[in-house]
Amino acid sequence: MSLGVNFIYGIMKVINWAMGEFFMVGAYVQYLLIVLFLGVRYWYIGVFIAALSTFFLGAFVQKILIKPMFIGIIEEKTEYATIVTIALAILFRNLAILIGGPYIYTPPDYAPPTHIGPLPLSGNNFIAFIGTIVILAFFFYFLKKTWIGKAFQAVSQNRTGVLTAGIDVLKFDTIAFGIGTALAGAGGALLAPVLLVYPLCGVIPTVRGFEIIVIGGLGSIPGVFIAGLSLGIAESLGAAFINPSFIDIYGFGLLMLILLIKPYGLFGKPERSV
Amino acid sequence: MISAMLKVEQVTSGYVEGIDILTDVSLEIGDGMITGMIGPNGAGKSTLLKVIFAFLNPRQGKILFEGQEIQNYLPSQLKWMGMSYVPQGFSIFPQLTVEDNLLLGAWIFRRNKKLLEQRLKEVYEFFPLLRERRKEKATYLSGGFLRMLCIGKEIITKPKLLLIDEPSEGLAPKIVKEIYNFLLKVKEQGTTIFLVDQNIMKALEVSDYMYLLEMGQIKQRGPKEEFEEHIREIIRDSLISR
Amino acid sequence: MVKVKLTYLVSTLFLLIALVLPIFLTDYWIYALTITYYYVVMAVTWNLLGGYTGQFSLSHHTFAVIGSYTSALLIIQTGMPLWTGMLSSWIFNAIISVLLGILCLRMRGIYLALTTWAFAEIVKTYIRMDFEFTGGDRGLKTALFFKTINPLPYYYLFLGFAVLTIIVIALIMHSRIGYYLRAIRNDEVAAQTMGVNIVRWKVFAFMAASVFASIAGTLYGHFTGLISPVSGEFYEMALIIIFVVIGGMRSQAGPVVGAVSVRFLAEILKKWPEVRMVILAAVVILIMRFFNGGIMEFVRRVVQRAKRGERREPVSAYERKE
Amino acid sequence: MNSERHPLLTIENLVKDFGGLRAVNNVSLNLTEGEIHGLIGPNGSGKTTMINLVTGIYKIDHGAIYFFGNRIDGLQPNIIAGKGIMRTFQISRVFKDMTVLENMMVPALSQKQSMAEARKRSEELLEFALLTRLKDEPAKNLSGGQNMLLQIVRGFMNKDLRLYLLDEPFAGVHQVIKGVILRTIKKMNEEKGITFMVVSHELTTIQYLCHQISVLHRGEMIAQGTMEAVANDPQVIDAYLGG
Repeated sequence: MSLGVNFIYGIMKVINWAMGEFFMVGAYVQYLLIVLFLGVRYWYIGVFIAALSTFFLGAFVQKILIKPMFIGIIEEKTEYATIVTIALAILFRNLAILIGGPYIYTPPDYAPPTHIGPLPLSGNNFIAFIGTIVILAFFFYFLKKTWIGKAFQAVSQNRTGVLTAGIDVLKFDTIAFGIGTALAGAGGALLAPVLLVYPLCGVIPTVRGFEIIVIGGLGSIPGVFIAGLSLGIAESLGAAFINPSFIDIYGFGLLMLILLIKPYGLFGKPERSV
Repeated sequence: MISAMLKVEQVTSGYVEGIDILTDVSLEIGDGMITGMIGPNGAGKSTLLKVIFAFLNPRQGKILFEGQEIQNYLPSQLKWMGMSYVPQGFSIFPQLTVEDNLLLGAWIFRRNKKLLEQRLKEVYEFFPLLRERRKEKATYLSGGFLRMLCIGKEIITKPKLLLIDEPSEGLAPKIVKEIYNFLLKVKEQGTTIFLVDQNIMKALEVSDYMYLLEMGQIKQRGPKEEFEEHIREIIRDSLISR
Repeated sequence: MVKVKLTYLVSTLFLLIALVLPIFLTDYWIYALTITYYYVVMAVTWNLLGGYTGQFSLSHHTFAVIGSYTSALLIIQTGMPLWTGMLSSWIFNAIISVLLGILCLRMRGIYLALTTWAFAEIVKTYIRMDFEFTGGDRGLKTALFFKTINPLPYYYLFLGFAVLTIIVIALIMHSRIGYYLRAIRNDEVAAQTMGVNIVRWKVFAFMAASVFASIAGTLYGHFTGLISPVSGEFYEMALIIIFVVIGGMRSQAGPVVGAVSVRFLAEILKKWPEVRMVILAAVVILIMRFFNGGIMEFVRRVVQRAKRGERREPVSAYERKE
Repeated sequence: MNSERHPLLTIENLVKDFGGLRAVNNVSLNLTEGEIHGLIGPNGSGKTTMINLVTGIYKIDHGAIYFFGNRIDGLQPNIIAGKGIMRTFQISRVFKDMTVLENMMVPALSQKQSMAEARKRSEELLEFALLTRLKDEPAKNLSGGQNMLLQIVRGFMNKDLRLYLLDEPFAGVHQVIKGVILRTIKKMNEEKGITFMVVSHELTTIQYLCHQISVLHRGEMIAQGTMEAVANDPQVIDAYLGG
């Protein structure tokens, strides 16, 4: 989830506040697929289709709303991007309520509860964990090895260099946005049985995602992992020593602390202003 | 007159509306030659290259590449038509390896594996030093190496016309000499070069035809010999131009 | 100048209507209008921060929540009289807003939004979790301001406060401070080289907006009689942004017009809350993308065209001059 | 006034590094009151960096800057502006959404001048710079040249203006506007004794306008003196040859 937001920011320097809603769309698509067509055994196909559908949704949104930012029509970029993506989030949320109703849908479990050694583990969490690893592995293979992956890295490192190489940057922005949303969609599909499917199911992951991104530093892919770890530690430490019920607050506290010291996050790169 | 590969006719352009960095500039780049352009900084040399390679659309005037009007084309289209551009500074990707940088330079024929292998081999012959360090990340290379990589990345597509902006900027004299020898070798392979440079001495050595651009207008033009004798006077005149 | 007289005329007219209105309205609509005035204050003050000074803060609603909770808790825990409770909560809020303002000084754009968002989430989560003290999700009963539940006195209280806020903000914007804030939004570095002490004025904008928000929050708390963490939700912040964007971001009347019209629309569509939100969100997107000025820009163009005839099509804030 | 003893501006072996690259290397320079000083040099020679150092936007690594004998390096830009040192930017940074008149008012108001007085002086200066008809136009609707003129004239609103640093005031500006800019600088220098430091590539204009010239090359001061002396200095020619 935070990988998706960071990937988009790396390429286009835009924060997508509606990421949670793509997560939710992914969850809904997955739920419908399993209940209507696939059945629980082929859940992985569902995840793939959910990712695909959020890819096209993301690409479509990028084309009409975000692309004009890069053709110079829009001047105050950050303000525009923030307001538009927030409005988008509300739009999707309420559409979901309209279509799916405010109810909570529980997709059947992907796998029966198993346990590793003494640890009892619900099937879904296990699947979700494995699924995330697979997606991440695929994403990194794609980024490091394939042509398009390398081109994406290039775009985030030197936009002029990409232009001279004859790569159509604007097309890549659309694809990048699509991939970012697809990552969120896949996350939604994977965690559907864990977080259940309802209009606001995207909110919690968004909160988590943003915490990790800001701590890790905007635009840096390695930052995501270290931040995820440090967040986990901060929360467990806080829960153990201070008060377990304030678990969320430690995440935010850490976030504000880091922003105070390094206003660009641990690994973020400051943009030179003058 | 040798057929001109690139013609620029009465181009006026600038970044900010109302400020024209180039006013009514016309020039030709002869086939198979190195055409140099010198002039004090801020005269608009880099802006001209950006206009030719469609980073910037001109307010007026036309640009003809092999007789075809290209001023409203996209950089990616120009690349297909066989034009490459080495911009000022570094147009490479620091976190990628040398080889990846070169491969990305050949983005337009990435599907044609055979041609790709062959062109990569050619660039390595051209810049043997790059082959040794091809697996290293570009960020660890020195200035001279990076410049070679920038040029390598653009000539891998064997362009008909190569635009180069300030190749010697920020490099030690010894390496500067090597860079200009490479330019001569690129010319021998049949690529026409349009060289924009602050380094007047080096540009004179290497170019066949010269232009002097000052405050957005062509002040003088002519074959190299004409420029060579009284270059020092040209500079002093431009310093105290009466 | 003609323009100034026009705005005085129109605003006094609206004020008269607002004063007379309650006589014709049912209690329900009076209640609804009072809430609207609360949102007018929130929109106008956020416009000072997010619109004029370019400090895109996402914790504006949080200061209202802190305002309402601090004063309620002070009164319940220490039994102090209503006024001292409210007053001390405002002072407490001013201090917090100055601290947060200093914290956000060096940040720009996205990072400022993220930090303020984090601050909002911290406050909301704290209130929800620490239920022995704050009553958590059950909410907290608060002392009523006028000891009656009839909305009429509150109507005039909120109307008065809204008018006061609009006037104060307008005074600020017309004074030299207004020039500093707009200069900071346009180009901080240039403003600094022109002698503007950007540190002082950025923190000032933050504090001013937040104090007003906290006052509004306290009044709201003592009006509804029950406050809950729901008002700390991100949804509330989004609502304020919707009011300002639809009304017209960088204009004085924009947020007021935006808040009133959107609240009115919301009341009509009371029965289908989701449809209402979908329409509002869609309208915001359309306005941002194609026609950035909101209602006030539209009004300004119509007035300009009427006054000057077809002299020149004024360019809205975002479209580039072709 | 203690300005007689101390020169207006003294810069002593100034150094500024940007991550390994030494942009300004041990530069010293003195400006006497009432002088128009030209600062020239090929690209990337550190001219703009010098202005940013004097006006406090960049912090200096070492060396010192004195204004009338007291140190100003390390002060915030707005404090330096208050002392009477203003500057313009290569790409003119006007307040886009504010009208031309409002742009003019900002520096005056930040010096605690009353609104009425600031408005009156703004109108006078706009009159002088032939910008009055654009008074109520938002700055973003102005042409590049007009914006540069506005940016320059705005600096004169600072009542105790003593030193004005102009960064490429003529680059690509239309002839008519360039004439107005030159006239304004000459008038302000002669009538109000304001000292100028002008950074530019346009050597003809520099020669016409400036009494003294300094030449920077790769962050070092390589020549100082009148235009004729500097132009015949072999080192300067080599610098321009790209040595």
